[in-house]
Amino acid sequence: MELDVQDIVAWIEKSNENIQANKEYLTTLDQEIGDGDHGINMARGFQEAAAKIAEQTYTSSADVLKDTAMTLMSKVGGASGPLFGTAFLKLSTAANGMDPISYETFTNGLEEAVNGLKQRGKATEGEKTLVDVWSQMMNYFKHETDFHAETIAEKAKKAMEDTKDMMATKGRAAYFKERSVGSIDPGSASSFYIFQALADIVERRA
Amino acid sequence: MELDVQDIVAWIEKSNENIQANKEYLTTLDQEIGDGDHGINMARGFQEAAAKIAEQTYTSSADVLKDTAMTLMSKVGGASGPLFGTAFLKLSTAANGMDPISYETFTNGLEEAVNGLKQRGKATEGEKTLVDVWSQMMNYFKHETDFHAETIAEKAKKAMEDTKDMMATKGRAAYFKERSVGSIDPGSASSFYIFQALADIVERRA
Amino acid sequence: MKKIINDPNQVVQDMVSGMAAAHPDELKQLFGTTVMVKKNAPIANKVGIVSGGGSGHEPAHAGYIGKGMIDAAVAGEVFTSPTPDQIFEAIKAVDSGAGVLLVIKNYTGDVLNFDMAAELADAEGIAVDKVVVNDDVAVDERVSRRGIAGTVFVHKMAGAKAEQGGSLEEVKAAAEKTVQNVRSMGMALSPCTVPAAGKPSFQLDENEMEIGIGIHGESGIERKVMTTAVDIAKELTDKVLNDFDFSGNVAVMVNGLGSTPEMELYIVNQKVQSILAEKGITIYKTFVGDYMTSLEMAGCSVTLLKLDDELKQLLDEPSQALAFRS
Amino acid sequence: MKKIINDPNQVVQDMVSGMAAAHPDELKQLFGTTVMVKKNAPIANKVGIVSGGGSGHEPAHAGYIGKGMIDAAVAGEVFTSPTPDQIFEAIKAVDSGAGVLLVIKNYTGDVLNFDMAAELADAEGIAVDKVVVNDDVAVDERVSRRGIAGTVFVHKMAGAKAEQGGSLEEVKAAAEKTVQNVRSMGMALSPCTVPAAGKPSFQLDENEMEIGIGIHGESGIERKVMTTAVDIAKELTDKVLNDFDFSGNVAVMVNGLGSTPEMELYIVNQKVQSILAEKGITIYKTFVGDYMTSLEMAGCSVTLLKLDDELKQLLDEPSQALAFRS
Ligand SMILES: Nc1ncnc2c1ncn2[C@@H]1O[C@H](COP(=O)(O)OP(=O)(O)O)[C@@H](O)[C@H]1O
Ligand SMILES: Nc1ncnc2c1ncn2[C@@H]1O[C@H](COP(=O)(O)OP(=O)(O)O)[C@@H](O)[C@H]1O
Ligand SMILES: [Mg+2]
Ligand SMILES: [Mg+2]
Ligand SMILES: [Mg+2]
Ligand SMILES: [Mg+2]
Repeated sequence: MELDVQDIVAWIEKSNENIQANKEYLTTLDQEIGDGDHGINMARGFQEAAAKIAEQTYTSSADVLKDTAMTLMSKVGGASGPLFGTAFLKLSTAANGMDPISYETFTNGLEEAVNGLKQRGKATEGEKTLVDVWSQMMNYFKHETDFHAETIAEKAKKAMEDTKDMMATKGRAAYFKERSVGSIDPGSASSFYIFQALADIVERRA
Repeated sequence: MELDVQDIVAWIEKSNENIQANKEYLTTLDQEIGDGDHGINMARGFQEAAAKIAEQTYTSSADVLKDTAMTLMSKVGGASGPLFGTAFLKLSTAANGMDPISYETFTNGLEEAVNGLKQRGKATEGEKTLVDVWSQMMNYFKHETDFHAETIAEKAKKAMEDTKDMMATKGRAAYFKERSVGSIDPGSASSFYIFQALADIVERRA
Repeated sequence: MKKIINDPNQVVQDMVSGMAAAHPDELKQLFGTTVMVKKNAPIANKVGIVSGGGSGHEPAHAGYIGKGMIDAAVAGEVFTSPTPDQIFEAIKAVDSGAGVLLVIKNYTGDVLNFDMAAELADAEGIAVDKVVVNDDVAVDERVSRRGIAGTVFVHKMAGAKAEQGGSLEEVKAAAEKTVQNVRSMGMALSPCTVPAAGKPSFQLDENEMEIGIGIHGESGIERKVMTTAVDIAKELTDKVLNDFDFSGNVAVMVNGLGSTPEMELYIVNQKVQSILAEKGITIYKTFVGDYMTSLEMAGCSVTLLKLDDELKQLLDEPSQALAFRS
Repeated sequence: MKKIINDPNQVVQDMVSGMAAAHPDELKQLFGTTVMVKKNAPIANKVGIVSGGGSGHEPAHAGYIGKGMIDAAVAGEVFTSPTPDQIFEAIKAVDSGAGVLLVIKNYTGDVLNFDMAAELADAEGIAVDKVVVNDDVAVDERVSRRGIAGTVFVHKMAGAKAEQGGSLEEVKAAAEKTVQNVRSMGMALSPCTVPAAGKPSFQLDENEMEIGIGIHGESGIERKVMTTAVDIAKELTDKVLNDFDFSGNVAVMVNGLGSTPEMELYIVNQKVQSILAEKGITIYKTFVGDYMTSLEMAGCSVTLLKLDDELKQLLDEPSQALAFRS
């Protein structure tokens, strides 16, 4: 299966829907082990990204992903703005001139995204950050050969839930030390909604 | 009946006891139609006055009353400090060289006190201030010929309660206008406790 | 009641010593009193200015001590006028022979206690005069209006005039002109708790606000349904504008009552400025911050001061007071 | 949630325009941004200083703009680091060719966004450097310590050095020396509410306090039973003293988190000063007030800065920032 420009546009739209629907929940998660702005930040950023994309007609997936990246970068703020911005920028670079996007291209993009996130955030797996979701998804994508809606959503959910038992060593949650154990990482939850949106697009496509 | 120096000392002590016992109530009254410090102010002032008087042996009632006046003046603050200070200062002046204090001397003192209060406070009867209690008490004293414990207490209580239906036109309570109706004036309540203490002394004497 | 204090009955003493310890180059505490005096007072040939009132209005009043503003501040108990003996000590400490002006807020207690202190000073041959600040338009009758945030401008103008070498009469005239030209109106979102009382002075529901609040934790003139910053700014500003003709130049003060974030004060200011602009009133200078507070009360007040050339010039004079630098 | 605001999502925009309206002689807002810049920036031959962070810390950061302090402040959403594009605009607005120093508080978000802005500036050939403030001893590991009230001293020292004509390297060195010598510790009595979130970040009982609080409404390192000002001052000061050798001269800051009455801050200061006196540490200067806040949070922090001759001299230089006059 391949994803065309319309699918990528739909992905961003659906991601926005998921984030908006779970804005309060994300904020609650961030109140537990952060400063309580994550839902607000992500909702503001994705709203703007979706609006920006709705304004235009795209012929290249890379452009959609780049506009998303730049909008997140300039509208989200906080730790998550530059991080999600980086992830989508890397996806965009990988997609450049590759329309429609093959499974392999998408997987390459994911790998670049994970590298970018780790570099920006100076974080690695197991530190209870969104890296945990993106990295597990990359591993999963690498071991498969095609998009499977149901397992994408399942895997992302599991990766998010796995952060619950971790102790944070990066970001604000790290100030809480042991007390950070038992809460889901907010950035991982947003990441889950993004992959859940992807799963939806894949399903619709199938 | 006459009041000697020991009676006057006992009066101040008993006034202090009454004020301390009703400190919170006085503050609550002042929270309704003032700034909520009246009980605190009066308790601080009378505590100091009683302490000052306990330190010394007096041979003149005027001195007891003067020390009370000066202590109230320098320790109470607010509107009530200078007012109660003035009242006791006038009582002291009237008592000067008149030990033991006759009913007539006391009544003269009360009259001077009321004049002093009216002058200082630029207030008259019916403005829902302590003037209402002191003035009614003066009138009552003028129509009697000797101290009567029970009626002193009754009259003072009634004078205090009469302030409930008045609308304040002086002091902080005046800001509340119509809304000041329905609450007892805090300064009148303290004044009642002072006359109630006097009644107790008279009773003990009898 | 949750407060960072030791003994509720010692808060004023503790505050005053903490303040003296913090600013040894600017302030000194008069021994055995809660009077704070400018370090180098009395200043030869300068009229001394004494202000004060209950505590709980910080930075008022000691924060306004400094070159170009006041010389001494008398701190009463929380929300309680200070006593005549303490005020008298302040007067003596700042009198250089040029006389002393008392800046009094129009509360029975303040007026009575300052008046008695003035009588004591008089008896000792010190020239004293006074102005009574009554800027609060929440109260209808001018004679019973409270002194609130406008007092800060009175400190500023009197202080500048005194610094310029004005006589007691001239300093009083500048202060009096300020009193005549300043109006304020306040509102609150929440009450405050006097430490020794231990409980808040009144209760407000989540959707209520008090309009026409003073600065002593008392409830206001009217209870209303909570609304937006724009509506609040409009209500306060209109009330002030309706009371006096402010056409020409004004100084604006958006004052926080204690726990209102500066963010909210600036949001209010945005609307205040646009209302004044619409009316063609020229804003000469704006002050936004906590200038005259009520402990931890949430809320704000809007003050306008109409400026003529003299007041403009006095406003522009430098001030080195801790809470009012210009 | 009870706040004097209009739209919870517009508080930063509203605040910034209210601020620009209040101080037209001192500040200008960069068109279409929430960046506030010194009116006459860039100053020829002077290193520019850009600070910023989430909003809700007022007077930080725009209150520190002024001669002798910083040149621009970037206001993010409430408690949210500002974005690289806005920071980049600030850098461009203050660069006179002498280079720009970024003062960053050590939060992932701030570091990431300022770093990206620095990369953008680099690409345009602007010389930029940075210091990362990490004064909060509540966090054990130095590398992950937050930047809190100590940031104000970093603004002061860097600003004074830049005003003296220091090169970017020298300005950075002064800022870095300040970072190395400053430590803070905070506590809270009550949480605060981010307007867009609508509910408080955590709950505290009437007899509880949070020790080791940051400035973003997050809960602290430890929850304890509420105690006296003396105990609180001791706990905060001891923690700071145990982290670093402050023998010699220090500057002290007792900072309010937003709704703590100045009275309480001075009461805390009283004890802080006596602890330092006992240890033979000399207090060169003391600052008491709301310098780095968390909206309407109640609580305070204690900051100590060890001073050598250079830092003393930089501290003494005049500052005309609205929230820090000296
Ligand atoms: N160093 C880091 N590396 C990767 N991800 C991080 C890092 N720090 C924080 N995050 C992610 O960012 C999320 C928090 O985002 P957000 O609340 O929007 O920003 P902030 O923490 O600045 O308030 C965390 O839940 C975590 O997933
Ligand atoms: N002008 C006045 N004349 C006479 N009594 C007054 C006047 N103003 C106030 N009072 C009395 O003072 C009382 C308030 O005292 P208190 O609460 O101690 O002072 P404050 O009003 O300054 O807080 C009132 O209840 C009233 O009885
Ligand atoms: Mg967050
Ligand atoms: Mg009272
Ligand atoms: Mg009072
Ligand atoms: Mg944040």
